[in-house]
Amino acid sequence: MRFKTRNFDTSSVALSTEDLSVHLPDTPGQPQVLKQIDVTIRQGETVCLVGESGSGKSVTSLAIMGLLPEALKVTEGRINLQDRDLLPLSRAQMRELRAARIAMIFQEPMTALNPVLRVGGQIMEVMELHTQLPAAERRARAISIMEQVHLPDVERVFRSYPHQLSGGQRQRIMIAMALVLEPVLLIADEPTTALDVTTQQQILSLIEELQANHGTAVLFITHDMGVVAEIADTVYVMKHGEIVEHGPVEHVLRQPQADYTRDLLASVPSLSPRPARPEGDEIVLKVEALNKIYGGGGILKKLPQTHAAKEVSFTLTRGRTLGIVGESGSGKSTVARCIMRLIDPTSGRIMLDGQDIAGLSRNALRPHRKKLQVVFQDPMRSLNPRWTIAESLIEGPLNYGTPRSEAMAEAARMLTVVGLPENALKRYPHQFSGGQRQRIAIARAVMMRPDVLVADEAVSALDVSVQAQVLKLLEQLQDELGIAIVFITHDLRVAAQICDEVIVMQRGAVVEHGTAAEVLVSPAHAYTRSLIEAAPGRMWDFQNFKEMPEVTHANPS
Amino acid sequence: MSQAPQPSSAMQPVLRVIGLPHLGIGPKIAALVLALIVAATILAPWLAPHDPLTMDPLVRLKGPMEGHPLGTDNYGRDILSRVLIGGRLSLVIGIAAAVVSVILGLVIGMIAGFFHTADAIIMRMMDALMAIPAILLAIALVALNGPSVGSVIAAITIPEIPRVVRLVRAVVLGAREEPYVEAAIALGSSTFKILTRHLLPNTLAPLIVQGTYILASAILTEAILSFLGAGVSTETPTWGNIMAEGRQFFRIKPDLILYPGVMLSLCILSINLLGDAARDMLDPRLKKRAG
Amino acid sequence: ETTVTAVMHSGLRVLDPVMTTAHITRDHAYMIYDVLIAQDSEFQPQPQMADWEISEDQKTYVFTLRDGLKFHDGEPVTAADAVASLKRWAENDAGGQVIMDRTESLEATDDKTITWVLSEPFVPMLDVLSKQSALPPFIMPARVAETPADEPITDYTGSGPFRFVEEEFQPGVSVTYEKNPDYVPRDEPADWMAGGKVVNVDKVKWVNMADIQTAVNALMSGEIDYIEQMQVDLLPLLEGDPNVVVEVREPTGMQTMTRLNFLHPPFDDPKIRQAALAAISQEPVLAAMIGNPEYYQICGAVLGCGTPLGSETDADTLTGGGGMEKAKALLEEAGYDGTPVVLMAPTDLVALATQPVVVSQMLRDAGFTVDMQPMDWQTLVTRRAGQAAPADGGWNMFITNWMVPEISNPISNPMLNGRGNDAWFGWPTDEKIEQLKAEYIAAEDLDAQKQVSDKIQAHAIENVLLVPLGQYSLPQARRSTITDMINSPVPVFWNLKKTE
Amino acid sequence: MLGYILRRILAVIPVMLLVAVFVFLLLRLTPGDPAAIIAGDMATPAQLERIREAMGLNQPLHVQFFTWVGQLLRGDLGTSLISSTPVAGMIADRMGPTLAIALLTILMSVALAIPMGVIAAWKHRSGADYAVMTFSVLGFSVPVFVIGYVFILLFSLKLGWFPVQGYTPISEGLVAFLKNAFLPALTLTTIYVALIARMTRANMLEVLGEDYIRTARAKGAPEHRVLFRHALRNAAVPILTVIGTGFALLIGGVVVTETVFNIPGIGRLTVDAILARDYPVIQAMILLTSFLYVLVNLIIDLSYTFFDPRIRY
Ligand SMILES: Nc1ncnc2c1ncn2[C@@H]1O[C@H](COP(=O)(O)OP(=O)(O)OP(=O)(O)O)[C@@H](O)[C@H]1O
Ligand SMILES: Nc1ncnc2c1ncn2[C@@H]1O[C@H](COP(=O)(O)OP(=O)(O)OP(=O)(O)O)[C@@H](O)[C@H]1O
Ligand SMILES: [Mg+2]
Ligand SMILES: [Mg+2]
Repeated sequence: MRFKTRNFDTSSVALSTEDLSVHLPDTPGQPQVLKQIDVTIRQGETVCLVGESGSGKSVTSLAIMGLLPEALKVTEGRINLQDRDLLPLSRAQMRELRAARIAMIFQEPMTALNPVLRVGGQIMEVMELHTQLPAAERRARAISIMEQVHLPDVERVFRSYPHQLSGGQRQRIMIAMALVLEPVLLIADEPTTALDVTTQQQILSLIEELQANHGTAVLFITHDMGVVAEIADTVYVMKHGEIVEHGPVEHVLRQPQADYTRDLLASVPSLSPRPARPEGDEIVLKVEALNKIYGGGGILKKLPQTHAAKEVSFTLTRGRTLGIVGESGSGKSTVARCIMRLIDPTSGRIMLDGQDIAGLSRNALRPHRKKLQVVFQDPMRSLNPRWTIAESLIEGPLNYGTPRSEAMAEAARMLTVVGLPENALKRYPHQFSGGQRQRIAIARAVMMRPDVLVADEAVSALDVSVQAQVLKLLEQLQDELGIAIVFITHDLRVAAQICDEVIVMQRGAVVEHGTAAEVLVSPAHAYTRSLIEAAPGRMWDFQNFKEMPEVTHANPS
Repeated sequence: MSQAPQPSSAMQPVLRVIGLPHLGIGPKIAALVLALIVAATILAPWLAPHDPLTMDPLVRLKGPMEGHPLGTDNYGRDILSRVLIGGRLSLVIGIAAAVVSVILGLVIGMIAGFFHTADAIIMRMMDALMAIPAILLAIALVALNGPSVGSVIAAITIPEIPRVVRLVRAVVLGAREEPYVEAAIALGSSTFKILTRHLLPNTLAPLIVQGTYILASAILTEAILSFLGAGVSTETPTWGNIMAEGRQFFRIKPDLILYPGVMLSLCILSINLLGDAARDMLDPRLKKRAG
Repeated sequence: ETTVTAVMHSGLRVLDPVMTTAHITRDHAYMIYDVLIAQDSEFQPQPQMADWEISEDQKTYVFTLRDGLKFHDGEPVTAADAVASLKRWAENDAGGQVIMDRTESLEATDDKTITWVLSEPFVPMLDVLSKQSALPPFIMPARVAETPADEPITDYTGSGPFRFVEEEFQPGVSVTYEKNPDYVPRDEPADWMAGGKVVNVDKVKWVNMADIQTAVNALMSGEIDYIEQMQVDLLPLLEGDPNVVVEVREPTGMQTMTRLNFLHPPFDDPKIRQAALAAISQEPVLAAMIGNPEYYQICGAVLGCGTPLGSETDADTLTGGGGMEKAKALLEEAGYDGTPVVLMAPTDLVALATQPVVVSQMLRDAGFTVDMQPMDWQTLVTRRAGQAAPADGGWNMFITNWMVPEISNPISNPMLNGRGNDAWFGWPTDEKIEQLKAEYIAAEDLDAQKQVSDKIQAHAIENVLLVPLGQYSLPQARRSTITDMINSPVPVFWNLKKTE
Repeated sequence: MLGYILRRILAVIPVMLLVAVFVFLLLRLTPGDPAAIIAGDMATPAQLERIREAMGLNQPLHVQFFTWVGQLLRGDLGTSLISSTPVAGMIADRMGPTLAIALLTILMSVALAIPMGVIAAWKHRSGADYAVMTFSVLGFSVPVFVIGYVFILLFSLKLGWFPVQGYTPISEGLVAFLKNAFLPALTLTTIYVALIARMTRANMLEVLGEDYIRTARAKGAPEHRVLFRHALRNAAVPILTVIGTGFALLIGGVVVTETVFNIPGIGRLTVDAILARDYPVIQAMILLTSFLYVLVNLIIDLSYTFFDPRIRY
């Protein structure tokens, strides 16, 4: 494994924070969210900020942008952008800087894009605000940056609205928006979390390229240690609002000082697939020749149709996990939503415990719902913002007759299982970090003790330690209850750890199908091979702080 | 967590409003004003110095004088007594019209917004309903049932319903695509529960606005109806018909409109302030923003 | 070009003066049609289109058209036109029917001569033909007069001093008349409906304003020239304005009165009817309705005060502040059991909105149970035509207003019809009144008529054929640029001048 | 989408049929007798009967209904019972003023109310917010006629800027039209501003908490752009709904304003026709307004998809 070893001591400082502290002034006890954070990022440097979910990574980045939610206040410290303190700046002065000098990519692509504006327009808007470029030029640059972030079918996407794009596509729009003006500092808050590995790799090299050309400083927030290993010059590790350790990447990965860092690294899942569990004979879910075509519309001229799932078939037996991997926009979520019957499949059969639910009506479906649960990609929106966590958690059990008090007790237990404090029950979704919300969503699904759990990128937003806990939790539940899981992910490490079987999707079709070992170790399809090759940090054995002793999967030749 | 018995979560929003924990000074004054007005109208028979019907046409349109603190109207009836008593029926009609049209509109609107299949039929029926003038409806209803408060409320309410329906439907159309609604479907929540617990709160903000608007306009429409012979008897004082009767004397004795008008405006203003406060309280995100 | 813009008491909708008794249609007809003979300010018939001669036996009337009469389409007015018009009119007019009952022949003996032969003398003949309300006999071209009397005419050609501008007619909104340049006025000075109708303006435009305050504002700002009926309460607004003149045009004014239903309890009992009459005092009714006493008149005369026949016999309680004690006693005596009195109150007509409120209060004070039911005038009109019991959608009582000239003689006054089901709404069966009316017709001169009228008054009050509630006159208001207006009961636009 | 529009336009037919039957029945259920209004107070029962006969009001209901529908199918709206003029012409005459004033009102209301509502939401719970709220509440709790009278007193009689009453069609010049139409439109505007501003505020408050607002700020968008370009469009659907239903209400005619300003519009025509039981006019009026409502509602529904692409038909 080759780490970056560039030295930046001579480069000028792009951004530094000194003693940055953030409080919640209106909350009883005025809890401190950030405690004296000192971070320095030099021109051309990539700083990775890692740490458990809720440790304050996003708050740090928002503080730099001057976009903290009203509830949060910077109580002390300085934020220097090229030696200019940002905190005393007026709103208008800050506005000038944003996007032009410091740009940010947000964590949740679904909610971060304006749902009623075309994405092309949203990209062009940045140029409109900060440059005098003529419209045609703006458009050309938008198209070009969209191509650079490897969006397919750029002309169509340019004209699309966010809801017409897959999660990964949306995130690429966000990235395009942030990069288009070539800022001094780019803050990326988990920008590749929603992306498949190939795209991730492209984006990472894109950022690197930009960095090389323009000396952009990058503050990269992630929990993906593979990514850290690939891109970081310097790593900062955060916990409970504090920096517990920082140093050059190799140093941190080889000789972690803080216990916390060691734990964190030890939780990184291995790329070598675990042995598949025996295949039972009780088929809980069988999908046959599933097709989904999104289509048409348009006031005057018919928009092109998208064949998002093509003849997808698979079977799943009790207690096993099926992974679906594939690049962004390959139709993974579409398959998941069809199985859940949140959308109506265009054709095909979905046999749940022997019964075809593909054509059932809303009401006829209700009894089957309990057996079939889902965790969505987008944690913010899948929780009702007006409901307390408790209400969200007990909704399902109450629906199927569990007494309220029992459900509440179970909810409290479940929260500890997913690693949240019990007092979280009374709070509202907006008061949690992205990862915390996702754990709540998982807890909610598992509360139902389903036969089949569809997890659509359910752990993508989690930091590795929590991810490990959650994966363990799922496994444990699977053992105890025999839940079968359809696990959609683009993280091959996660797939390797959790899946018995894997199917690989590309442009709506299944291109490869086999046990995890077959698919990940000896991939048959070129596309699968390219996926594996793109997995970041695959040469590093994080748990043991050293290079991989041997390659456990076939070297693509 | 305390061991005290928890109120059921359905009650919590209600308790939060009643408990008035975060209310600023505005909503508190509003609550006080509203309480005073309601109390005054309830106690009107005891507070009013005169029978609101007793007249002396020879002492008409007089300014404040002994025995008539606010003067007399065009029949020589005591304005103060009429305004006090007038609040009763006005508030009953206003509140009933607002509540009935909001509730019916809400139910129909949610069904139309949520079920694609029902939408077209319901909305076309609403289009038709919207076209029937309240006056015609009122005259017909009065003819069928005789003049009664019920007929008036029905005549005012029926044309309002389609407007509420449209509003609710518009909100539901947007909200039903939210992933949390899909999550609720996956959790096996009945359609009823999804509508009432997930989608209903989204409609609250616009409904408070529309509801108070209906309340105010019902009180005014009642007067128009009674002057077209299709409302409650003009003998029974209401703020609406006091103002409508006072209309012809606007230039020479504006008090007839002023007093009931002020009462009505205060009522509506208070209800709006309280409605906003209640709504902010029901939306945790806003509570935060407001601090 | 001078245009007079006038706000009349209501919007013009019906254009056929034979079909309706609505005053606005009559006013319209006086603009565009002419009449054979017309009433002057002494209530005397005078020649207008025609002179007349009466035979010795008082049975043959010969009318001779004067020269120069022309319809708006240029055709001369002939006796045949007049005959056709009179015949159509007589089908709908009560007075006309009475004459027709006694007519042997009515025909055009030549182009200019109309000969009307009666089977017996009929003294009020010329009074009926010259009356100015409610259905005067207007002369139309024969082709128009051929329209059946119950179908509306669609051709508005007349021979009057103004022409109807059909393109500018918006029913209920506005109507425009232009001067008829071919009209040849008589030489006599104008006197009420009689005399020379000299037109001194080019155009007259009537606009309808439902809100009297709008009209007042428009008059003050000079956007209109004339308001036919002012609301008395609003007069103070105009008082200080030197450009506006307020005046009472018609001294006789209107009568407001209430009618009881003779068919159903409690008013099928004459004692209870009398109790109701005794309970009512006119002054509060008029005060609430009009306000300023200058514009109302307490008047107990069934045939109106200020008319040749009006008499106030036996109306002391009405005019003297009511007889509450008497009313209570009468109720007691009649054993009134609290049967509710259904009083229909039309709320959409300003002129009728206040009286029921005051009257019901007085009846309640006397011990009546009153169920005052508000409704629109149309509902009232429909309901009052039904003879059902009050509990089944019928009624006991309602209030309406009349122009005094319309009710000033016993034949034309609808209240004084005692022929049961054929009588006016309320349906009294009253042979005595019929007998008295026959006496009146037979009376040979005014004195004799007056004597009979006195008896009619006493009887009408005793049997409570109506309860007169008093008389009032709504003043008119005009810009001071409008001069020489004729103060006739019918607002007319000839003779007046508009200065700049 | 085109199919949807077509279906919606076709849906006019059953809606109108429904309205036609309903109104017809409703009218015949209400007491009233056009003959009586034509003949006046002195008419005798026999005379009324003859007029009713001549007008065909004595025919059985279904015969009357089918005669009317037959006429309609031939494109004939009938003749007013009262004034014997063709209904189509009457309505055409009266539609102009109502439409023109309705449009002007909505234009002025939207121009005023949207900024007011946006500012109130932006400065949530500030003085500006309360000011907008108070103004709005006064706007809809003060009777329209009071507002109208006050404007006339002030702008016409005191300042002499506008005539006190009347209507001039646009065809006689925009200035002349505006002179007459401005005050009535302003009067109605106070009501609609109130409603629209409040609705805008309520919905903007929801939207301003969303993540994409933060994104917009992160782009360095100035506040007005954040508010009007990013937030307002997301709040648009319910606002459009009140604007649309408000407009629908206005083209039904607003009797009080038409009365106070003496405007020969649809509102008075309808009320007059109802009070006179002029059946052909009422029937035609309601059919026409229901047709317009269906049209306006269609436009509102289509505009949803324009403002919120997630809504599809
Ligand atoms: N608006 C808010 N109100 C109150 N507390 C908040 C708010 N936003 C964040 N917090 C709290 O601040 C802490 C830090 O949150 P932050 O979003 O920075 O976490 P994070 O490190 O980005 O986590 P993740 O990896 O899950 O995104 C958390 O404990 C969270 O609950
Ligand atoms: N509502 C929709 N209307 C039209 N096209 C859609 C819609 N939803 C998704 N698509 C298209 O369908 C394709 C598959 O989308 P899907 O969300 O299933 O991808 P995915 O595999 O889940 O991607 P990711 O990993 O990025 O979430 C994409 O090309 C997307 O643009
Ligand atoms: Mg975060
Ligand atoms: Mg997806």
